[in-house]
Amino acid sequence: ADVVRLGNLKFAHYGAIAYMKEIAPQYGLEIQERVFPKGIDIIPAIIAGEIDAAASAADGAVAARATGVPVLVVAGFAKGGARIVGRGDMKWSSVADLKGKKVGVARGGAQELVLLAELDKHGLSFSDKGDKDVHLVYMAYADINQALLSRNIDAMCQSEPQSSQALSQGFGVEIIKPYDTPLGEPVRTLVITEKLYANKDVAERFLKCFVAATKFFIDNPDKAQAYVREKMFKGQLSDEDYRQALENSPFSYDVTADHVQTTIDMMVKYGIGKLANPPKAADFVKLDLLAKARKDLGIQ
Amino acid sequence: MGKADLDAPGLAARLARALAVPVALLALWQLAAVSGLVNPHILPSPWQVLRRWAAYASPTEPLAQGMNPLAWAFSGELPHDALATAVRVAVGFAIGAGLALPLGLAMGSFDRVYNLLNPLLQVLRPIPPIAYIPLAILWFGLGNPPAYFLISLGAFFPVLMNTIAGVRQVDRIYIRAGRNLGAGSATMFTRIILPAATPLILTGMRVGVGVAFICVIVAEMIAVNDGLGFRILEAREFFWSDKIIAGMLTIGLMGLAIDTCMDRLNAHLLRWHRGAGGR
Amino acid sequence: MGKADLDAPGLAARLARALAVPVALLALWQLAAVSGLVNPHILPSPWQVLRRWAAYASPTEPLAQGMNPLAWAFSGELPHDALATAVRVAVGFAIGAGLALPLGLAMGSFDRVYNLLNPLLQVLRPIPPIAYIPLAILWFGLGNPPAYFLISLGAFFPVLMNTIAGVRQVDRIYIRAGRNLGAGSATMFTRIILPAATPLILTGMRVGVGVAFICVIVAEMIAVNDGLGFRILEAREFFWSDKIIAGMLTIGLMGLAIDTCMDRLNAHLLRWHRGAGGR
Amino acid sequence: MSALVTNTAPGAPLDVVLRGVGKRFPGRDGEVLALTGIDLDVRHGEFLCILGPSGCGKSTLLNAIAGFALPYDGAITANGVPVVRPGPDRAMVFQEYAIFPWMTVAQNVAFGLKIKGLPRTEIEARVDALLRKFQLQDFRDRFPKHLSGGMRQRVAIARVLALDSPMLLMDEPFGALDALTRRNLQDELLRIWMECGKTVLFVTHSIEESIVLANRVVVMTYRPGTIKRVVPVEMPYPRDPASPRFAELARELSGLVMEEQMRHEQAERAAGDGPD
Amino acid sequence: MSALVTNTAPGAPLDVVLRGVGKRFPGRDGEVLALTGIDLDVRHGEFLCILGPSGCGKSTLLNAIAGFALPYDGAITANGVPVVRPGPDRAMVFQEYAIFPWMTVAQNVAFGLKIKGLPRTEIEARVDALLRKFQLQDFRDRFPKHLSGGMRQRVAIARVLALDSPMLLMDEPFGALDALTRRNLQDELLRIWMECGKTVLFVTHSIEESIVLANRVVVMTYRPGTIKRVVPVEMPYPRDPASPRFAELARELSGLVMEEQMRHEQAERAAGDGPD
Ligand SMILES: Nc1ncnc2c1ncn2[C@@H]1O[C@H](COP(=O)(O)OP(=O)(O)OP(=O)(O)O)[C@@H](O)[C@H]1O
Ligand SMILES: Nc1ncnc2c1ncn2[C@@H]1O[C@H](COP(=O)(O)OP(=O)(O)OP(=O)(O)O)[C@@H](O)[C@H]1O
Ligand SMILES: [Mg+2]
Ligand SMILES: [Mg+2]
Repeated sequence: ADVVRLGNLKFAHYGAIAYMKEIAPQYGLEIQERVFPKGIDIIPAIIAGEIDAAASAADGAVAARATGVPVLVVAGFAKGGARIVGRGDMKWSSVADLKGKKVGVARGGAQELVLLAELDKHGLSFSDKGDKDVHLVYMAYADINQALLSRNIDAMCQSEPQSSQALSQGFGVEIIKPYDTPLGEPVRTLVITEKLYANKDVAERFLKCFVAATKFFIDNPDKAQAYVREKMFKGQLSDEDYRQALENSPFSYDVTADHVQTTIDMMVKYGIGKLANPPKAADFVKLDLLAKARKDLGIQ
Repeated sequence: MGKADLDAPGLAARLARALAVPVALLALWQLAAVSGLVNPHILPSPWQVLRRWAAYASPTEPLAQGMNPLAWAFSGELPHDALATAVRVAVGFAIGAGLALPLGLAMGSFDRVYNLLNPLLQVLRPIPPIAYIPLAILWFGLGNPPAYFLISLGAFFPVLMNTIAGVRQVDRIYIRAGRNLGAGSATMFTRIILPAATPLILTGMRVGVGVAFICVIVAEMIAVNDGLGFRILEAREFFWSDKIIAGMLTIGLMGLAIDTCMDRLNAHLLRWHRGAGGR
Repeated sequence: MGKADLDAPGLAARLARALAVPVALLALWQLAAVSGLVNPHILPSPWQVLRRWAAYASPTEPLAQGMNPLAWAFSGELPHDALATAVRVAVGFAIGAGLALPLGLAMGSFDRVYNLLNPLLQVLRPIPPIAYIPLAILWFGLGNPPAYFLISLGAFFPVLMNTIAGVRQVDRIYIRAGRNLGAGSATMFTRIILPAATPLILTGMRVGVGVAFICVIVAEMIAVNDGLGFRILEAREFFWSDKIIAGMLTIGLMGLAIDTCMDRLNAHLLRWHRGAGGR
Repeated sequence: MSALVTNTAPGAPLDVVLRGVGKRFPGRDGEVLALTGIDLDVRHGEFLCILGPSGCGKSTLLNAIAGFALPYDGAITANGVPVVRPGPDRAMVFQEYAIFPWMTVAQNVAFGLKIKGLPRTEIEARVDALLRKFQLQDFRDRFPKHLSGGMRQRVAIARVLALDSPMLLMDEPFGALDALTRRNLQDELLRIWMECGKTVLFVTHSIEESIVLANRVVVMTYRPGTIKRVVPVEMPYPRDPASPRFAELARELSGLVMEEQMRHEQAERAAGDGPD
Repeated sequence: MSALVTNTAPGAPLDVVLRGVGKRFPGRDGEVLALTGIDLDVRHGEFLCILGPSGCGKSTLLNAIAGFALPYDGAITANGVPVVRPGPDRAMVFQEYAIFPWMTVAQNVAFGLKIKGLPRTEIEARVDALLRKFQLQDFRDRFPKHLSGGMRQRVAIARVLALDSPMLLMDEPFGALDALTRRNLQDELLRIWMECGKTVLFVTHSIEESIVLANRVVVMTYRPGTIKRVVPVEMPYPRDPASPRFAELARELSGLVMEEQMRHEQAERAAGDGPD
């Protein structure tokens, strides 16, 4: 079988990507999964030639491309995955309530992007120095919940499954799912190297495998949940957390060049990722493989 | 023999003494947890940690027929993680200390070598291991090799610094005596400088092991799927405080075990030493 | 005076010697970069790093009217970051070493204290600072206080271990002499045990500074928005290899500066020492 | 030096009382009996010399009185109280000097005085006087590593004399000194002893030195270390090595020491001889 | 001990040649001139004793020949080659013993032999014989911290004698020994010297010892250290301390040493006196 080395993210309750390795033999592939705790660590692995394909946020793919890493966006595997959560002991009605508050967020990710877009939309200025309407506090994903819990911040724009946990453990309440900006729901993308893309036959089978895995998960939510909870998390993720997380971040196949282009534009606008020479979405979003795979498998 | 007994109290007594402070702290912690003074999400009660620890250490599957019961008993996540981390620390430490020791001996002994290499090493020393991750992946790929690199980097500098200092503080009278008795460089190193510098080198090794443990958690960020550091990072992502603490304590106990061995080694290697004991 | 000159070569000569190895390495690196042997995304050429460094160090805004030119010259990102990190390391190190020193003296001198505290400390020692982040936030909130906590934790153990070892290797003849001359515990510590243990304690401090630098990057994860560690993490997020390396080198040079001071201090404090030099 | 009397009246109080004192060092194969069954009284103001073969336990005996390396078998009393710790009332000159390498010569000598809390000017004056007496004034600000062996020994002696302690324990204090310096310091020590009424226990290898200095000479046996004989020296000070009584005493003492050495050597030979 | 001749014929080759040798130690206020203008020839097989006040430079002189603390002013040749490094052809007994605390007594004595690469059995035999000779056999597996001062000194001497080096540099090797052990070791040293035709440079503070041992006695001056006088001792071995010639020589030497001491003391007094 042809070997494809796949970089996956650790807190990936988006189990479809992980599930690919289970069904890979059907497509004449052997998928070796490498799990990374942070998306940024995948990029050097790609450069070092250790990884052929990766699950990554759209902004991560943009940042990689902007630095000249030869990756292509070939599909989107999940949507959403962001939530603005406020302290459970405070009253929240809208994003406007964030004025004068400390808001925690992880730097450089989709969560920051949508947060800034929301603040902008509500006419709030922001900085990380505490001298504007909203005081941004940059931290690692894991630490943001901690800080909210110990009331060192007032609100956060958090990823999944952390935001679901904040809700289920009762120290956070949802303010909004921040998808009503020009960006819409942020998409997580599947990227492959140009080298793999050039190897058309393998790339096609890889995409087919991806589509099949995702379809299986969409069609069999119970089996998907069982796989994620038992195989990936060994029973340590609660049903409730899984359901909530998935609700805010469903499986999908699609991504559009427009969405990626909007992401790039907004990143430039808010200075996220401080892109030196922003790439053009059309140059690296290649959806032909995905279309072919969907067609072959008969999925609309 | 009453005196000998006083000098070497029974194992039970020593254990009791060693456990006094930790047990007291645990009691305090349990009290704080029960009284609701601390948020259980951040600092769960010792009891809860213990339960989580037990779950973490127990086999995940029931004993299957025909399976070796011993293998089964150690089939849990924790034994597997602990072993993986121990191996990484051991290999990384062996490489780091193995390079630092001869280099330290050379730098401590020859001012020329010291002056040549010291500026470079001092520039490299404070650079945090996390910053080396991209280079580690580039040079060593994924999995264990970059982990060894990062851990050995962490262990390297304490051993190096203490070896240099150890060599430099050897009383020159012994060096003179050795040279006068005809010792060549090799003999000087192995039979005079090394033993005379042993107190400091051993201390450097103990500190080095500690730093290696600090680094293993960074190292286990890079595409490995087991190890205590990996598990702590994972638990952090999911905000499982009890499992974080269980992992921390496991690392701590591993460190204690290593340290106890080091203490023994120390006492044996320095049995000639007329130290401050028995004043 | 020809001999004195030999002993203390001119600043230029010493500088040349100190820079020989780094410059050679830089040349090699530039060569590798130019020849395309290494990927410029991960290891950009020294020249590129230098340009990024200059940009990082330069003022971000043009000199405004009425502004103090000196203040302006240091208004860039890098001077600000370097200062922030230096202050954090200094405060954290001062706390860590300030606690470790008396504790180490006590543990080295009194077997009872050692036996009581050692197991606990050895369990705590290998626990990686990153695992303390939740507790640090819980206890100290955000910003600088938890950073001080984490850094002092890192500096604490090397200083402690070396102080204990330093005290234990004091030849008991000096302790006997001190007690015979009527020294009380305070005098024993300050005038006999401390100076006799100085070689090891200083080495512990040097290692401790190194570990503090390792920890500052972890500490600067927690909601601070300046400092070299913060900047490296930020650059990592954006995958700016040249800025990562610029940050690493800045940390390295800061470390070197500190180490040079330590070397001076060392030479001064140990001028009585009949070490291995001048054999 | 013109005093002609010894300082010890039979009625003087007992400064040191040893009863059945012994010391066992744990060894790999059984214990080493360094001292055993030592009974000794030292009167206030007495000058006692201790002679004996190398390794017989002289340093161990001084350590016992000084309060080091506790515990000992038997009972040890010094200055009227049981010895449970070291103290400046029993100032000791160590066989290995034990001057502090991290202090200058002057700091070493001043150390005990600072602890006593004397005023600065008085310390300076005393230290200056002592350094001059010991011909160390040119080295006052030097560290011990710059000194010769004899100079280090003199620093060690000066450091202890500065204390002006009522009892001096001296373990071969003049071993590294040249003949003349040695003689000068012997005179100096006798002068101090007589003027200040100190009690001195003095280990030496020189039979001549012991006769020049001591009220009584204790000769020790080797393995186990016991007291073989106590020889009173009832000559007036200063003592003339050319006098017949001096020669007679020297013969007696050297006979005792040699006898002990012989006994020991024969025992060794009997025990340890293979086909050599 | 029955040889009656000295080992040095006038025609024997020169083992040590010093020409204008000097040593300056850098000090805080200027240099200390420890040695200056030393001219000395030592013939092969000669036994030379060095006498002088404490701090006059005796150890420095031995260090110069042994090749330590280089560089020196002037020219130093030993065994026909300029001295540029230490070596086992000039085995030294240090004033501070310098036995390795991390080796047992036997390991210390065997150290030089192992370096020479002798077969194991021969090393064992030699070490055993030496330990017995020095009455250390009971302590062969002990570490130095368990030894008395005199035992340590004996280990240091045994370690050097084991080497069987053609030249011995001994810095007060018998300082910590009791009278009888000292006499025995003096005899032993003389025996070895005569039987093996070694060249010995021997620092001592004892005028008597120097007359018992030496072919020639070098008396040194203090500050700066120079050679004041070289006194030949032309008595046959073994030498009788009771003989008139012995007494005469002792008087002469002690006169020289004392003169030096006086000169020095007066200089000190003239230089250093305030209103005392
Ligand atoms: N710390 C120790 N451990 C074990 N044995 C020891 C220790 N100290 C001394 N001894 C032994 O005790 C005996 C007496 O030693 P001590 O130092 O009192 O002798 P000494 O009479 O002072 O000899 P010297 O004249 O050579 O200094 C020796 O046999 C020595 O080996
Ligand atoms: N390392 C050094 N640095 C500075 N001065 C030194 C050093 N070593 C020796 N000296 C000085 O050199 C002089 C001679 O010292 P040396 O040790 O040769 O004397 P010595 O004759 O052996 O005396 P002693 O009989 O007391 O051992 C002394 O004044 C001493 O202070
Ligand atoms: Mg002794
Ligand atoms: Mg000397």
